[in-house]
Amino acid sequence: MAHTTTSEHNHDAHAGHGHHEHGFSHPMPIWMLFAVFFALLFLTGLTVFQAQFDLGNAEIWASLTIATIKAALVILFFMHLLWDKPLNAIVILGSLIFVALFLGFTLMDAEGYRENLIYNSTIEASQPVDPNAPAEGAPAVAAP
Amino acid sequence: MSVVDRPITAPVHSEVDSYPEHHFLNHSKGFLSWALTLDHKRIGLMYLVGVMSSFALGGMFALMIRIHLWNFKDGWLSNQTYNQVFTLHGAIMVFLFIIPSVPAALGNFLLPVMLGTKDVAFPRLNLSSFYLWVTGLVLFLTALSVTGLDTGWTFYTPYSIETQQGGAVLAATFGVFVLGFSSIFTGLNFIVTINTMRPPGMTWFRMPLFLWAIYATSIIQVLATPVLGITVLLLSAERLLGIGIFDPKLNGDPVTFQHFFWFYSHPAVYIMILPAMGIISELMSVHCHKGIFGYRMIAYSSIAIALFGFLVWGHHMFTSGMADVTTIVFSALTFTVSIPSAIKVFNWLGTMYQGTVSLNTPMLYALAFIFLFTIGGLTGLPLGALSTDMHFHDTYFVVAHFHYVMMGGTLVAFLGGVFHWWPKMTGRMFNDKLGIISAIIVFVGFNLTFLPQFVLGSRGMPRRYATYLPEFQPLHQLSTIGSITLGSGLLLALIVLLMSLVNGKKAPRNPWGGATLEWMCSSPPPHDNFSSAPTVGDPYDFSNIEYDGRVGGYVKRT
Amino acid sequence: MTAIQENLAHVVDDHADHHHEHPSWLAHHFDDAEQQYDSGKLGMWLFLVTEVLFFSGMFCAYALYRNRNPEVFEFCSSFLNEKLGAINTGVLLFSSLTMAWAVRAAQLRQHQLLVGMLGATLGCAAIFLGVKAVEYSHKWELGLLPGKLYVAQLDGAHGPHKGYLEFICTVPAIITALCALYAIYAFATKSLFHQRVAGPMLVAGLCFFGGVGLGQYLEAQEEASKGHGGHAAGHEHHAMVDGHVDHGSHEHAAAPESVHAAETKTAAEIAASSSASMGGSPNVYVSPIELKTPNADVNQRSMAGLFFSIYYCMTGVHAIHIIGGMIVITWLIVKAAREEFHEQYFGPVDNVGLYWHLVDFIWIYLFPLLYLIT
Amino acid sequence: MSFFLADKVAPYAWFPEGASSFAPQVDFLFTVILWICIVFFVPIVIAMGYFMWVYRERPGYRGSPEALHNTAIEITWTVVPTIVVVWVFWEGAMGYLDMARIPKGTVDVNVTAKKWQWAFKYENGGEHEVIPVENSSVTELPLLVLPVDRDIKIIMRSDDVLHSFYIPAFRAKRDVVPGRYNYMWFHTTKEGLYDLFCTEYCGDNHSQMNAKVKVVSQEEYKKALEKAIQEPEDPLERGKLLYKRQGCSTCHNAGAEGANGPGPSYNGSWGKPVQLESGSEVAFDENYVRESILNPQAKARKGYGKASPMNSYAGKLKDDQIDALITFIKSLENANSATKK
Repeated sequence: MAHTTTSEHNHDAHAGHGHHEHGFSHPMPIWMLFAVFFALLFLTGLTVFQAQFDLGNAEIWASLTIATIKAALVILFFMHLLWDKPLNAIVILGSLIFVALFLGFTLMDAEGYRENLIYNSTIEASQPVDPNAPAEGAPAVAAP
Repeated sequence: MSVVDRPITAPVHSEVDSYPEHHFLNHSKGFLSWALTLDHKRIGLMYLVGVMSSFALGGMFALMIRIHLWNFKDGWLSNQTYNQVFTLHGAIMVFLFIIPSVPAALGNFLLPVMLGTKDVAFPRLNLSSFYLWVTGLVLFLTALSVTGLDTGWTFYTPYSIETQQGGAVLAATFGVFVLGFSSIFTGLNFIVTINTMRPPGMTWFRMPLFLWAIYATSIIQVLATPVLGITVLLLSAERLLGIGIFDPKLNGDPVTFQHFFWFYSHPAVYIMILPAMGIISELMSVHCHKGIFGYRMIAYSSIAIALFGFLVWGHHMFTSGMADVTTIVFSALTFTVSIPSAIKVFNWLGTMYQGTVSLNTPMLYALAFIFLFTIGGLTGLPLGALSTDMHFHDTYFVVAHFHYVMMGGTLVAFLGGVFHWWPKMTGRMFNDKLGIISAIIVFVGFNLTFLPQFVLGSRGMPRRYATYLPEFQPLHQLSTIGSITLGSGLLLALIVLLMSLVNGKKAPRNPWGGATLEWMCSSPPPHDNFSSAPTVGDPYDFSNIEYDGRVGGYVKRT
Repeated sequence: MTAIQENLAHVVDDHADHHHEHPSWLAHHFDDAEQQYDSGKLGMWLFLVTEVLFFSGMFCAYALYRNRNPEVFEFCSSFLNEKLGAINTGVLLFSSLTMAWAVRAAQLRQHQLLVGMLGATLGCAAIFLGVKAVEYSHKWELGLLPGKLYVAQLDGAHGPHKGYLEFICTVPAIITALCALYAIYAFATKSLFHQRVAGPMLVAGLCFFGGVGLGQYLEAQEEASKGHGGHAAGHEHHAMVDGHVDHGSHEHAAAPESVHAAETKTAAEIAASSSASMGGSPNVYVSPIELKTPNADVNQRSMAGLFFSIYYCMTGVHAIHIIGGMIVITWLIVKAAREEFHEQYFGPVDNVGLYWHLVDFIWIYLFPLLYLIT
Repeated sequence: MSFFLADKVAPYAWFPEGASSFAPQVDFLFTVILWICIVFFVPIVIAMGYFMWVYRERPGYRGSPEALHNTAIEITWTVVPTIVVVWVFWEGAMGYLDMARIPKGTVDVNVTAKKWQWAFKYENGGEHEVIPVENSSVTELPLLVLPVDRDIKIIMRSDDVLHSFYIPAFRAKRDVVPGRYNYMWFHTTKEGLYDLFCTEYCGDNHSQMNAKVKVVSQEEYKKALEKAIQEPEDPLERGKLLYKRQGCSTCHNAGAEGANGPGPSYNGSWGKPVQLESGSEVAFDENYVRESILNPQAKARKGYGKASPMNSYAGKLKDDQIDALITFIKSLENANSATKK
């Protein structure tokens, strides 16, 4: 965290970076861009292929795993996080912790009271809707 | 610490050595030079005027509530109007006043100066977040004037889906959405500024604690506010299209809305209180002329509060029928957040120990803060404990509790901060005696207003009631009297500040004896803050700072 | 996004008492190019954090309701054309490639290539939206609308609505026409700058309609192959178009359905049972029957409607992000056409790139979660 | 120490009288917490006042800047509060588990909340009665009768928005959430008449959505149950009773009673033509009333089409009950319609 940017910092200090002719820029080799792109295409194909089989509960985890691999490729290479400052990696990965907290607690709770739910299943069956009716308010019901 | 020769009253001085000829206020003239300014100080001042006006508006609604509740029935407002008034009081106070108050107004003005930079990292983003705030204000005023918003500031579904005040709900939710982005951009700006723009010598642990607090606040703003954004967006879609995600009639789950809402709105409580704590840390050390006690503990506890603050939102939902496991986990986590807050209070007391306490207006507000915030914090204990919360939930006990924290905490600290930095911001000294009187009236009025509400709540008086049982009437009347006292104290404080602009003495560079960087530049500061790069030292080293009668303020002995 | 704009603030303030020369692309309050670049980049990452949390709300709603009513999600997912989804995924991935390449071009001062790569990204975005327009309009025609607007097959008398696609295409058509006029102007004046800007914009406008054509072709193919083959999605459409479903006599409606359903997978069976249980004279209010299990009745507003609410929210907000991305990419093209970027100053390209990859990132999750439920 | 003090302080100084088995637990914990608060708060304030005074800025005094850090004391004031709050959490959670775990063999009561009316249904299908109240913003409230010394289970659902079921004397509260059942229980310990509040904001008349709870001996409870299923023979009386029991009075004004709520008044309506939302006119007669009860939106009266929606009573009322209501409304033929504001 203790990263300081200072004015005395000149570009020669970056000589060890490997691309000193570009200062702080880090151009990606073209072959790498294409390699990542084709890997992503392959994984897309894989996930479509995988979806043809009924894996039951495992299905969601399989597709999420593939999606996560794809996402990791995009983040690490296309977004060049691999060469970025560690702080930026901490920032984005840290946010995922908070997403996990949010989803985790909310879903944990929703599961907990699931058995108390009342499903309104037949409401439409008895109340035909006018498809042209504009979308506003609850169905108007008046007192006699 | 050499204040031997100093008079106890506010500094009296005829000549001011450092009053600058050119400063940010007269740097350029005309309406557009303010409206299109990229200068963080001007943006901060515009925010200050804005949030104070919103506070006045919200405060008027508060007085309307209290006057209505003088009688247990047949108050001067109809039930419907009463509901709209308390909704607007809450919504305006939370979204337009407290959340932007310290970070956007004082933070904007002070952060770059305290840090020793020319400006925040993204000045245009800064200006645009101010205009987002203005847009939010306009939307709220629309909600207020077109129809009346009557959902409570929490917009709980399905009431907010069903209420007849649909236009108001849409305007207000969109306003909240816009204000959310204003808040996010401010936070983002501050994080980047602190991370990348610290000048040489300004290490993390040389930062004033106010900046630590702002940094912690900004983390919450960036992480939590987007969830509010999507929540109100989904609520608008619910109203416009009937998407049903929160609507039980369409098998949506209204309790989910509460999870979404509080995932933001609980951390938002820390958006409100953390910067206030930062102000108090500054005020305590400057006005005790002594380094802050336990600097690192205070800094770490700010970050700890920011992070723990994300784990406890469920305590707003203890009675909603959450699953038992979730309830108990949230209760346990809720208590974790009390520890860092307690540490801060003890550290502030430690700062006073063996200090040299100047009892001036900002300091009195700071002391009032400690008193009120301690009550607010301690009364959180029976609300965090599950079995007692079953009794107190949604009663006046909760109302009193969060007013002690939000108003006794944030507002009082905000006022202390405004008084403290007023000379820096405007270049004028205010009348300290009148300021002290205002602090005392505010303190008395505040306690008179909200102490009776603890008793009301524990005796079972539910909140958001337009009429109530006759047996509660005496306590309600006491509270109403208190609120009028409180209101007049606040009015006096405003008058003191405004009077200083008219006939206040010109302020010295360092009227209180602070050691942080903002006191090193002139009052008011020049356009780009520092004419030469400031030397960064320990922000709480007062050993070289002495009072100089000739300049009417403190100077650094070299 | 705005963070980036800050980054290239050409702030020329009247108080120019700097110790060293500030180039025009370096904002006055930054010490050097790297500080400016780092600030902009950190700002962008923080903005992406807010985006992630913003979307997390919708993912949370998705997880919650999918967990609660998995069969609804299975049933409804069959209405989504996974071929279109897969093609759109490919298009977005390709646009990510061109965007990443654009960053490289900016760093290497390859100005012409940079304009080309940004143009390609813009074009891909337009194709994506074109395909999306076909998907949306097709669903609206079927009455597959969010929440309480959901009318698919609930009411047999309700015939198919047409013309949504034309409606959606109006605005892109106008924009494309304006781009064409601009292009004519650019080539008439022989201004290299204007040609560099107008070219990609016109191509992008045309790409949108390319996307629409592609979408329609694939959608028609899907119908042809499944329309009479008993697939749930195809069948729904079939029933709607022919208007066979009569709400007065639900058994009549249910019978042909179950014939089809028998040949297909679970989703269709659920659909059949749903129609079968839809009953009661429409004029008499029947008080809600409380069901402990939601399984009985899937094709109705409070069940399928919820899926489509989530579908439209997620893809809609994503599409808004695409449109926002297109606007900033256009702005980048203008700057690139002026040859403003170099190895000291490529922050805007880099940061828009980060944003664009995030949009891709979100879609990588949306595609399997919405289209590929079995 | 705290245990000792908890017994000594006036037990219910802060609280309404406790009448359920939860009350002692909650009151005990609160009293202890109160003392913890005092133990923390008073020294803080004393220290603050003391420092303010002895270290005040004055001529000839100079503070000492040394005390900036003290590891031992900082650890102490971190650890001690931690231990305290862990204990408070534990007590609170145990008490909560007691409230959450519903025992077997309870007396069940079905509670339905709607804007702005509580409806109680006893195990035998009987419904609550309504009692007049004085010195209040309402004239009458529904009465829930419960037996003393029994475990009571409350089964709650809401017809419209969130409500919350709160009896201060029982220290018991639970939100009533539409779309799901929520449950709560308590053990009654003391006979008496107690207040019941709605504590989740639910709209205009939220503050009047109250009820009374009467805890009676078991014999009296049996009698009350029997009475609850009885309806008077006389159709007019029966209609009048149903008017209150079914919640019509929340929205419709009748005679001098009922709310000037969102629904049109019954006074003086009978026999007169009714302007409909659709623009046509129908007579206000038996057929119209019956249809409006069973299918309220079919012939919405002009000006009330978008007002608070009324739910259908189909399946909730028997035929002869509807007849009784018709008789009642008919009896208001000549009532003064000016009572409606």
